Amino acid sequence: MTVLQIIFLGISVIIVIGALMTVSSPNLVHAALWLILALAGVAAIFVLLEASFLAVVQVAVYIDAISILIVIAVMLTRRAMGETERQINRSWLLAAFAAFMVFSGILSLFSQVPQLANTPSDLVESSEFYIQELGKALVNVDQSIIPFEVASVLLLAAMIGAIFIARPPERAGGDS
Amino acid sequence: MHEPWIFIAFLIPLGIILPATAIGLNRLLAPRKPNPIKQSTYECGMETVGDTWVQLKGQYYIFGLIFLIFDIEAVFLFPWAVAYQQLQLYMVLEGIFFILLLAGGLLYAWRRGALEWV
Amino acid sequence: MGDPFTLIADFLRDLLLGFGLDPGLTTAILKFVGAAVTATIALTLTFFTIWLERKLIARFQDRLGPNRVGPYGLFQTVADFAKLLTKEVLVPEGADRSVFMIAPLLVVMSVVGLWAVVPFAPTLFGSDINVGVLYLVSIGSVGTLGIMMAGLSSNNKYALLGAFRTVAMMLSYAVPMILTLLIPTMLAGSMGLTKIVEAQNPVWFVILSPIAAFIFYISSLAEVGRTPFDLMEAESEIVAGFHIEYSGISFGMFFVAEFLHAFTIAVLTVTLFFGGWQGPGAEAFPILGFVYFLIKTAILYFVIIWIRATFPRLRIDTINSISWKILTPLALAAVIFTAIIDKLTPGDGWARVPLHLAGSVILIGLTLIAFRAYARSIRKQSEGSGKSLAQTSEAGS
Amino acid sequence: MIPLSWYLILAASIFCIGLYGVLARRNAIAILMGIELMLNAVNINLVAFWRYLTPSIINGQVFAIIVFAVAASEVAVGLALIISIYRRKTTVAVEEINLMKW
Repeated sequence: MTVLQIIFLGISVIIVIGALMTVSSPNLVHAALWLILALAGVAAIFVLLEASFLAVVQVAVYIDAISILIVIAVMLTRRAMGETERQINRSWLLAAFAAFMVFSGILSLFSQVPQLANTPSDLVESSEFYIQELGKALVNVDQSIIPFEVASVLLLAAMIGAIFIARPPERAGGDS
Repeated sequence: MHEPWIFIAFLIPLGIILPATAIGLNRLLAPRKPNPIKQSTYECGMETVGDTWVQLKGQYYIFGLIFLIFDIEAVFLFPWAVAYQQLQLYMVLEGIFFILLLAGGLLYAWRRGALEWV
Repeated sequence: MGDPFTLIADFLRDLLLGFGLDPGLTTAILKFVGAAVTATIALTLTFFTIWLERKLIARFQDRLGPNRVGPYGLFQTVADFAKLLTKEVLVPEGADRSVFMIAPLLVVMSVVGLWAVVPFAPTLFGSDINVGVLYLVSIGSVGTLGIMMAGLSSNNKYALLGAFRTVAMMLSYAVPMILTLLIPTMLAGSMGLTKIVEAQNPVWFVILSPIAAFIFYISSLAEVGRTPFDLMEAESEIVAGFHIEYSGISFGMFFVAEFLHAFTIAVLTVTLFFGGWQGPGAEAFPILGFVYFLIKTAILYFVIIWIRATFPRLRIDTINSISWKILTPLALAAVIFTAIIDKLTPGDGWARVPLHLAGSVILIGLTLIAFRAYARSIRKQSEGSGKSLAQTSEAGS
Repeated sequence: MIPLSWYLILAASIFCIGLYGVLARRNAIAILMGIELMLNAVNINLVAFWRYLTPSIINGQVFAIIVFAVAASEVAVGLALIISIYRRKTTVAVEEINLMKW
């Protein structure tokens, strides 16, 4: 066991606990906070994978923006479902079984991946280089320019659509 | 390349542990005599009325939403900015086109009155 | 002689290696010592900055300020800390106990974490990660989460309202802040803070893009919630905001975080826009660079206190309007201007200053024209409908 | 060093926990949280494959960023829909939202 392996196992335990509490906690605010813990663990995993840019982006996007949005939405809809109400539906056993079957299915697929026991080769370039490459790839006509511009259209559509949907109905005259 | 992160991996837990130590010291030093009056909700001496979970206004969601979209935009633009010195002019213009589309979104929100705090 | 930092680090490293320790372990121990020193210095510094701020504010208001404990009242904060330490921490009834206790820790963590990447001198920095700028954004915003947790767990409707108002404000101001951070990144060609400081060798970025520096400074002030933006503790409206139910040292932690964050803003603005440790002779003698850094930081910190002593609190709708309708469009325009101008002007150093400055002047001029047109439309509206000016401006644009 | 399989197992377990959340929870927001977990599992896989198999081609990270954008749009629109439904029907339980069923 090397130090890196121990760190990886520690982070994995945190992520899995966070994920399990997210799906099982009856209090939705707590579920959101556990989700944040799991997502922070994923950021640490990105650091281990030497994708430092994605690690900080994970924190900036998921922890600072998405999870806060989720908590706001929980607060806005808090009156609809109290903690006392059933949080899981009738077929939850079936759901657990399905999830377990998918998990074992994925595990059984691993035997077909030849590089499974690979350990990473050292990155040849400086870490600065990879961010520059990423930036160039995003605007290069031969590489990912289409996803880049499509993403901007997608974000624009999401923003317009979400504002359109989420605005309070006019007749109600404000719901503060 | 993990090396610069070691410092951060130490500093962030320390940032939690040091204040936690202060709070732990407080546990040792401070008196603890809770009573119902002391623990009641503080509203400058008034009795609290109604449920704590007041209905918040939907405007909070709109602000969070626009913030989220701009956050993602920044994620796309930061690698572009890092590579900026090595880009051709047309590549820079593509980035600017990206910004302008999002600015259009902001303009839409403004026009719809979604930025008003009423 | 001029570089005590490397000297100390090398001495410690040799000492540990002399004990026969593994080199990897030695690095880890050194990093740990560095982190512990950084965190301790940062938190101890607040004792001083709180005293300084109280003293300065008092002078601004023609008072004496703390002057009883120690020379010039220097130990006033220590006494306050001792008092807070021996006060009972109350947990209100119906509060979410664990979340309630974790919230202040997160807020402190987010501020202390910012210090990890700041280069204080050419040879004195915690860690030189290549994504420093985004790291600042992401760690700094974790404080928002802490405030939200404080409000959610207090079981008090004013705490909840205060927390959500603060969160709305912080989210609003994070947008222009992130956008302006693109400008130093673009000019330096890197997100690492040491590289950004090095890229400011002849010309500071504040000269190339004064608008960006201004927006960054203002929006980080709003992130902390200093006085023109101190909605979170608008005691006339929402009792005391998100920390209403906190007492004793738990409250003290919010207090520490706020004051340390105010100082950290000065540190970050100096690093990103005012050349960091740059100055004559700084590269040869790192300790000189550290002195320059401290002087610049002290000046900017003084300006923060000055602003606090001068401006009254803004109204919540005005605050959010400033961010969305002025700072964000301005930041977008500044990014576009800088991107185009810097591509068109070849050359380094002072050669690219005139065009950049011209761009800034044009942008400021356009902003002023837009303000003028807006003010005129408001005036026309009020004349047309016969309403008073105050009523129309309250109704919004 | 950590073998690739460790990352894949971690990602698979997060994915399946998220899947359970999506299938079993009644609250629509909790379902969205499950989806977020699943997307994160996918991201771990993408980055792990980039790091272990093709570190010289940056496309793995480009994919991951696109996943971020998709996740953000999905959360933004999804939560807006949930809030809108809550306003009209005062419910966030998915089996009570059956307006489009017939």
